[in-house]
Amino acid sequence: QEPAKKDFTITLVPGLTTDAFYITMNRGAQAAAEALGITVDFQGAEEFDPVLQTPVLDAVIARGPDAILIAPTDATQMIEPLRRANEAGIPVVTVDTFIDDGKYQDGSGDGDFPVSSISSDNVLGGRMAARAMAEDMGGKGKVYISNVRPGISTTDQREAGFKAEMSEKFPEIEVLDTQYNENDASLAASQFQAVLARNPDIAGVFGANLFSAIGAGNGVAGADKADDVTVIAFDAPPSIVDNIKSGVVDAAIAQHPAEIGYYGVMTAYAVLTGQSVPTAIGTGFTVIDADNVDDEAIAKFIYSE
Amino acid sequence: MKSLLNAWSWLFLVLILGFFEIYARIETGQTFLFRIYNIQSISVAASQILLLSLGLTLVVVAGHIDLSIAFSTGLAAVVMALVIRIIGPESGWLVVILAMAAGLLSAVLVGLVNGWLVAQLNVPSFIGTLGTFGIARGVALIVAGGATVSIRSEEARSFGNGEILGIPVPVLLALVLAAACHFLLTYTKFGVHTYALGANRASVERAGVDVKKHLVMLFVISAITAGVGGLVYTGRFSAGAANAGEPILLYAVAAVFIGGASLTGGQGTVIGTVIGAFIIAVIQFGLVFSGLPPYWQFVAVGLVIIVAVLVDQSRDKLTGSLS
Amino acid sequence: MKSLLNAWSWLFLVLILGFFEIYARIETGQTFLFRIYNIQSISVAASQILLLSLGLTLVVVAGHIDLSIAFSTGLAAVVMALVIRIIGPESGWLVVILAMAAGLLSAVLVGLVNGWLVAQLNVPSFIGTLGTFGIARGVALIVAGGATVSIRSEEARSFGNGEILGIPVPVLLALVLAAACHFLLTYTKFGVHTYALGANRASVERAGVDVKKHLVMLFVISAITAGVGGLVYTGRFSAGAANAGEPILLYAVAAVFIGGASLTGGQGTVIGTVIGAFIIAVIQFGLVFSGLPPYWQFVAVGLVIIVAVLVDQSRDKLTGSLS
Amino acid sequence: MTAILKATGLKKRFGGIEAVKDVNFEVHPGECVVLAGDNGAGKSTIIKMISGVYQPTEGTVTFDGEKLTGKSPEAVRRAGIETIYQDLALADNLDAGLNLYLGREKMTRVLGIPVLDRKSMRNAAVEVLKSLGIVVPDPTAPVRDMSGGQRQAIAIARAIHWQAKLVILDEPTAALGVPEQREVMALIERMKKKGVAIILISHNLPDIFAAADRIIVLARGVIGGERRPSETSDEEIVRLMMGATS
Amino acid sequence: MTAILKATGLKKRFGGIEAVKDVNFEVHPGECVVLAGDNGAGKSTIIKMISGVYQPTEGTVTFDGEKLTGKSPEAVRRAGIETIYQDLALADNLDAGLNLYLGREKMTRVLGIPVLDRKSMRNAAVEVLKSLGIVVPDPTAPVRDMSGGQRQAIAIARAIHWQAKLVILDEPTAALGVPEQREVMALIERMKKKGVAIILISHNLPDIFAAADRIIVLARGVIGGERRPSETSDEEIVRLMMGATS
Ligand SMILES: Nc1ncnc2c1ncn2[C@@H]1O[C@H](COP(=O)(O)OP(=O)(O)OP(=O)(O)O)[C@@H](O)[C@H]1O
Ligand SMILES: Nc1ncnc2c1ncn2[C@@H]1O[C@H](COP(=O)(O)OP(=O)(O)OP(=O)(O)O)[C@@H](O)[C@H]1O
Ligand SMILES: [Mg+2]
Ligand SMILES: [Mg+2]
Repeated sequence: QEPAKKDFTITLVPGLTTDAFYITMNRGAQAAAEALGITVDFQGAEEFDPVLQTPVLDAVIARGPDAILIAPTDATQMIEPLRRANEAGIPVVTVDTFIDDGKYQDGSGDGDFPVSSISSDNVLGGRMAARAMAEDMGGKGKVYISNVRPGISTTDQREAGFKAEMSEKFPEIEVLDTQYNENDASLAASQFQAVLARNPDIAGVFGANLFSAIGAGNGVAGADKADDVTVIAFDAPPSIVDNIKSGVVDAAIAQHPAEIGYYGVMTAYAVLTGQSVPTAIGTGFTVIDADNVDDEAIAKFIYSE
Repeated sequence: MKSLLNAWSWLFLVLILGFFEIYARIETGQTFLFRIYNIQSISVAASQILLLSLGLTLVVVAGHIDLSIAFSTGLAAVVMALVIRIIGPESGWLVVILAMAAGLLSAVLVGLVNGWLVAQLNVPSFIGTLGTFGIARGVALIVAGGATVSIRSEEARSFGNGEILGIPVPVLLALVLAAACHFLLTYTKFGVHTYALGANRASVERAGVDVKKHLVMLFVISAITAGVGGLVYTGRFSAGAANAGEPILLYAVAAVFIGGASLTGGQGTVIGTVIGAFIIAVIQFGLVFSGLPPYWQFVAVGLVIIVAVLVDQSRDKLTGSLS
Repeated sequence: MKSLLNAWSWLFLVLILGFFEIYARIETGQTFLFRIYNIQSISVAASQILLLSLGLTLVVVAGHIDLSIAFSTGLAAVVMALVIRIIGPESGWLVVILAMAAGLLSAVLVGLVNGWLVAQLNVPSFIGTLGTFGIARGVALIVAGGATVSIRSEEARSFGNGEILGIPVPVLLALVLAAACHFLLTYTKFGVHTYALGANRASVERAGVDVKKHLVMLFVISAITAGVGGLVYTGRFSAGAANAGEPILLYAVAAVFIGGASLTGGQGTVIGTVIGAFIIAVIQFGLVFSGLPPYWQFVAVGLVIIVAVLVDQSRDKLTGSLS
Repeated sequence: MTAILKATGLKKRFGGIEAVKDVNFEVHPGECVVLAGDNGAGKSTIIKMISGVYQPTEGTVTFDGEKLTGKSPEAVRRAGIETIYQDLALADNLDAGLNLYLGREKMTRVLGIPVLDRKSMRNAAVEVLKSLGIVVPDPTAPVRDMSGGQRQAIAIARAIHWQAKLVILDEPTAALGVPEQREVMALIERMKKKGVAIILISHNLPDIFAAADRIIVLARGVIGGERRPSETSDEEIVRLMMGATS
Repeated sequence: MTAILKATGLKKRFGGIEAVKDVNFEVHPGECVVLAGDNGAGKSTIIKMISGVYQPTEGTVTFDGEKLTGKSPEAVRRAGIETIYQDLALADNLDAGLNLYLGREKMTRVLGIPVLDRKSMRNAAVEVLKSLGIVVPDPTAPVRDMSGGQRQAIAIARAIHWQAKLVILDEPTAALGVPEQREVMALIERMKKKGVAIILISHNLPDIFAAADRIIVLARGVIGGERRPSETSDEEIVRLMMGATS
C-alpha cells in the first residue's frame, strides 16, 4: 500500500441496516469521510444475526475496500468470517460491538487481529439503565426487562448489565423474568399489561431496544400507570424522545453512535496512512430524561431518522 | 357443520380461558377474565393480529397465500406517519384522515401488484407475494429513511389508543372489518366464488366467473385489512415503522389455520380466524400473567397451537361416530 | 419436460451471473465469477440455505410444509456445542463426532414428533410444525441457557471451515446430501410415492403404501438435513445458537418454491431447489458486491424472485406454442 | 333452416400431439348431433374449443352468426351455450344448490341488504334433481360426499336448468343408474322439441342411435364419417371409430 | 365349492346417513357377481368396505377363510384382492407406467444400485393398454394429460395386471369407447376362466346380463333381490333397483 494514495474506500458493516442507532453511526462516518475526502459505503444485513451478516461481509471483502468498519453480530461467531478480511489484507476496526474479548493486538485470543475497537459498552449501558431506574423508583420495587429475543449479543449484554447492577447495588429491587417480544411493539404492550395484571405493584420496565421500549410505554400509558411505572429505554431515536416529552418514557440511555462512526473512520484512515492508533476507544453514554430533553447540548445525542 | 366447527373452536378458547381463570384464582386469588383491563389488553393484541389475518383468510380460502401483508402493514404505517409529519399535525383530523387514506392507498398498490402477478402472469402466490414482500419492505425503508417515523399528533394518538363506549378503537375497527369480511365470505356471490375457487378453479371458470378479476380483488382486500393494521400501529405508537407487521406475520397465518383453513384451499371461515387470533392473544397474555419463565413460554405456545387443532380433529371423530 | 424445466432455472442463474460479471468488469475492472473466493463465499452461503431446504423439498412435494426446520437447526447446533463443551474439546474428533450424532438425534426427535402429529393425529402440517417450531425453540433456549454456546474445538472448526480439494466442507456436505435427496426422489420407490402422495393421497393409499410411515420418514429426512445445517453452523462459527436457522427459514422456503415446487404438492425437484438456493445466494452476494444501497437490495431481491418465476412461466408458453 | 353452430377447420395441438386435425361440422336448431369416437379421438377437445376452455390452434367457431373463437367461457355461456364436461368441474366443498347456481346465484334481501338465498337454491336443486330421478339424502352436504351418479346428475342439472340455445353434453350418462339414463334421454328429446340444439358425446351405441339426428364419427382427431342413424348400423359406426375410412 | 369372499351384516353410516344397512353376500372362485343398483344405492360404499378404504360401522368381511375387517388397503391387496375404484385414484402427475406399478414398482440395477426401472414400466404399460385396445400417444406424459377413457383404462390395467384371486371393478367401462368396452368384457370372461372371482358394478344392462353369474340388486342400502341372469329380465332388475321388494 503506497502511503501517497488518498481516495480510500472504507465499508461500514452495521449490525443491521434498519436501526436508527446504526443509521446515526453512518451519519457520523459520512461526516468523517467528508472531512477526509474519502468514501464510506454502508452495507449490512436486515437482522442482527451472524448467519445473515457473514454473506454480506464475504461480499464486502470481495469488493475489496481499503478498510472495514464492522459491528460484529457475535463476539465468537464472527471471528472466523472476519479472519478472512484480515487474511485478504484489509484492516478491520470493530465499532459498537467487538469480537473475542475486545482486546486486540496483544497476542492473546483467536480474535486478536482487528486494529482497534471503538465501542460503547452495552453491559455498562445496561448498568446505567439500572441506575437511572433505581433512582427514579427510590431504590425499591419490582421491575422487568422487555427484550427482543434471546441470542442477540447487544441486547443480551444490556440485560446482563442491568441485572448485575441491580443485584449488586440495589438489593431491594426485584427483577422479574424477562419478556421477549420479537420486536413486536404490540406484543410488548400486551406483555406489560399481563405483567401488571399479575403484579399490580410493578414499578419499572427496562425496554432493551426501541420496539421493546415504545411497546412497554404504550402498555403503561394504556393502563394509566405513567405516573407509577418507570420506563427506561435504551437508545434515543426521535420516537423515544417524543415519548420522553409526553411522559410515557421516563429516561433513555443514549449511546453515541455518531461519535462511534466518526472515530471509526478516523481510526481506519490513520491506519491506512501509516499512523499508530489506540487499540480501544470507549465512547460514553448520555442519560436523556424529561429534565434535559430540551437542552441544546443534548440534541446532538438524539439519533437521526 | 360449519356452525359446529366454530362451536369447537369456541370451546377451545373457553377451555384456555377457564384454565387461566382457575389458575389465577388459585395462585393469586384474582380473577383473570372478569377484569375489563385484561379483556381490553387481550382484545387490542388480538386485533393487531386479526387485522393482518382477516383479508388473508379470504386469500387462503381461495387456495392462495399472501406473505406481503407483513410489509403492506409496514408501508401503510410509514406512509401515514410521513404524511402527518410533512403536512404537520396542526391541521388536526383532516391531516390524519388524509394520511390514513395515503397509507391505505400504498397498501392497495401492493395488493394490486400481487393480484396482477397471480391472476395475469400466473405467478404462484407464494413466490409472487414473497417478491412484493421484499419490494414493499424496501420501499417502506427507503421512504422512511431506514428508521421509524415518529409523529406528534393528538388525533392520531387518540385514533390508536382511544375508546368508544369502552371498546378500544383498534378492537372496534378489527371487529367491523371482521364483520364485513364475514358477510362477504358467507352471504355474497363473491364469497361463494371464493370457496369454489379454492376447491376447483375450473368450476368457477366454467361457471363464467371472471377469475382474474376475482383474484385481484382478493389480494386487494388482503392488502386493505393489513394496511388498516399499519394505520392502527402508527396511531397506537405515534410512530410508523417499516417492520410494523413483520413479527406478526407468522401469528397472523397461524390464526387463519387454527381457525380451520387449509393450505389446499376451499376451507376456512372468518369467525374461525377471529377465534384463532383470540386464542393466540390469550395464550400470549395468559402465559406472562401466569408467570411461566420466558423460554417455557415458547414451548407452551407451541403445545397450545397443536392442541387447538387436535381439539378440532377430535370433533370430526366424535361427530363422525356419534351422529 | 422435467429436464427442460431445470434447463430454464439454470438459464436464469446463468443470466444473473452474467449480469453481475459484466457489471463487475465495467464498474471495477474485476471479474465477479472467476474468483475462487467469490465462488466459495457464494457456495457456502447457498449451502447453509440448502441444508434447510433439501429435506423440505421432499416434504413440499408430498403436499406438506415443515416450519420447524427453523429450530431443528438451532437445536442441533446447540446440542452439538453443549456436548463438546461438557465433554471437553481435548478428546478431538471423537467428541466432535459424538456431539454431531447427539445434535442430529435431537433434530430427528423433532422430525418424529412432526411425523407423528401429521401422520397419526392428522394435524395439518402447517400448524403441527409451527407448534414444534415453538417447542424446539424453547427447548434449544432452555438447554443453552438462553445464550449462544461457544466452543473451542479445532476439529469442529475445521469441520465448519475446512476444505477438501478446494471445496469447503459445508458445500461438500450440502452437495452430498443434495445428491442423496435427488436420488431418493428420482430413482426410488420412496420418491415416486412422494410425488403420488402430493398429487392424490388416495392413489398411494389404495396402492397399498403405508402412508403414515411414509409421512413420518419425510419429516425425519427434513429434520436431518436441517439438523446437519445446525452442525455446520456450530462448526463454522464455533458456537451453537438456538436462532441458527430462524433467519434463513424464509430463504429456504423460497428456494424450494423458486425451484419449481408448489403449495399444492406433487411438484418440485431437488435440482430445482439447489438452483433456487444458488439464485438467492448469488443475488445476495452480487447486490452487496455491486454496491447497491441496502434498502434497494430488498427491492431488487423481490424483483428477481418474481422474474425468476416469470422466466419459468414463459417457458411453458414458449414450449406450448413452439413444439 | 340455417345452422346455429359452425365449426370450421378446427385444429388443436398439445405439445407434440395433434389431438384434433381439421374438423368441420354444423349443428342446426332442434337437432341432436352425436360426436362418437374411440377414447382419445379428440371429442372432449373439440367441445372445449367450442365452449372457450381451449383456444383452437387453428380454425374458427361461429354461433348464431357471431364468431366465438377467442371468447372466454363466460362469454360463450352468455351467448347461449351450456356445457357439461366429462370431468364435471364441480366445487366439491359446496352443496348441490350452490353448484347448480354457481355464477348465477339467487339473491334475496334481508333488511334491504342483498344476500345469497341458499335455501331457495337448495330447494331448486332438489327439485331439478328429482326431475332427473335422483334423490339427494342431505341437500346441505357438500357434493364431495355424494355418489358418482349424484354428482353427474348435478352437472347435468347445471346445464339444462338454463335456457340455452345449444347444450353440449360430454358423456352425460356415464355414471348414471339405468332409470336416470332413461330420464336424460327423455330430456334430450324434450329439449330438441323446444328447438334447442344438442351436441352429445356418448360411448353407448343404443343411446347414440336413440338420440342422434346425425352421427359424426371421429378417429384420431379427424372426422372419419358422418351418418344418419337410419342409414347405418352399430357395426359400421364401430368400424368408423376404429379408423376405417368411409 | 366354498365361497372365497363372505360379507356378513355390513353396515355403514356417514354422519346422519345410513348408506349401507345389513348387507350379506358371498362370491365364489371363478364367479362374477354383479352389484347393480340405482345411484346412491351404496354399491361403492360396499366395495370400499371390502377393500379396506372404509371400516364398516358393523359387520365383517372374510376372504379365503381369513377375517379382512379392520385391515388396511395394503393388507387387503396383499391378501389377493385388486380393486378399481369409480374415482380411479390415479396420481395425475405420474406417467401411465408409474401409475400401473404404483406400490409395486419395477427396479433394476445400475452399478449395483437398485433404481426405478421407469422405461420397462412404461413399456409394460403400453403393452397392457394395447391389450385393452388403447393407444397412448405419449407414454412419458403424466396421466393428467390423457383422455377420460385412457385414464379409465390405466385404472383397469392396474387391477388386472396382478394375479389376484378377487378383482373388484366399480363401473370399469363408464368412460370407455365401444371397442374397449368389448375388450373389458372379454377380459372378465378370461379371468373367470382362470378361476378369478369378480365383483362388477355396472349401470349397463346388456353388460350386466353378459357378465354376471349372479346379479345382486341394491336399493337404498339394502339388498332388494338376487337373480341369475337366465331367470330374470331387464325390466325386473330395473324394478328391483327402484325399490320394489322381491
Ligand atoms: N391438456 C392436454 N395435454 C396433452 N395432451 C392432451 C391434453 N388433453 C388431451 N390430450 C390428448 O389429446 C387426445 C384427445 O383427447 P380427448 O380428451 O379430446 O379425447 P376424447 O375423444 O374425449 O376421449 P374419451 O372418450 O376417452 O374421453 C388424447 O390422446 C389425449 O391424451
Ligand atoms: N364420504 C361420505 N360422506 C357422506 N355420505 C356419503 C359418503 N360417501 C357416500 N355417501 C352417501 O352414501 C350413499 C351411497 O353412496 P355410494 O357412493 O355407495 O353410492 P353408489 O351406489 O356407488 O352410487 P353410484 O352408482 O352413483 O356410484 C349416497 O347417498 C352418498 O351420498
Ligand atoms: Mg373425452
Ligand atoms: Mg358408486
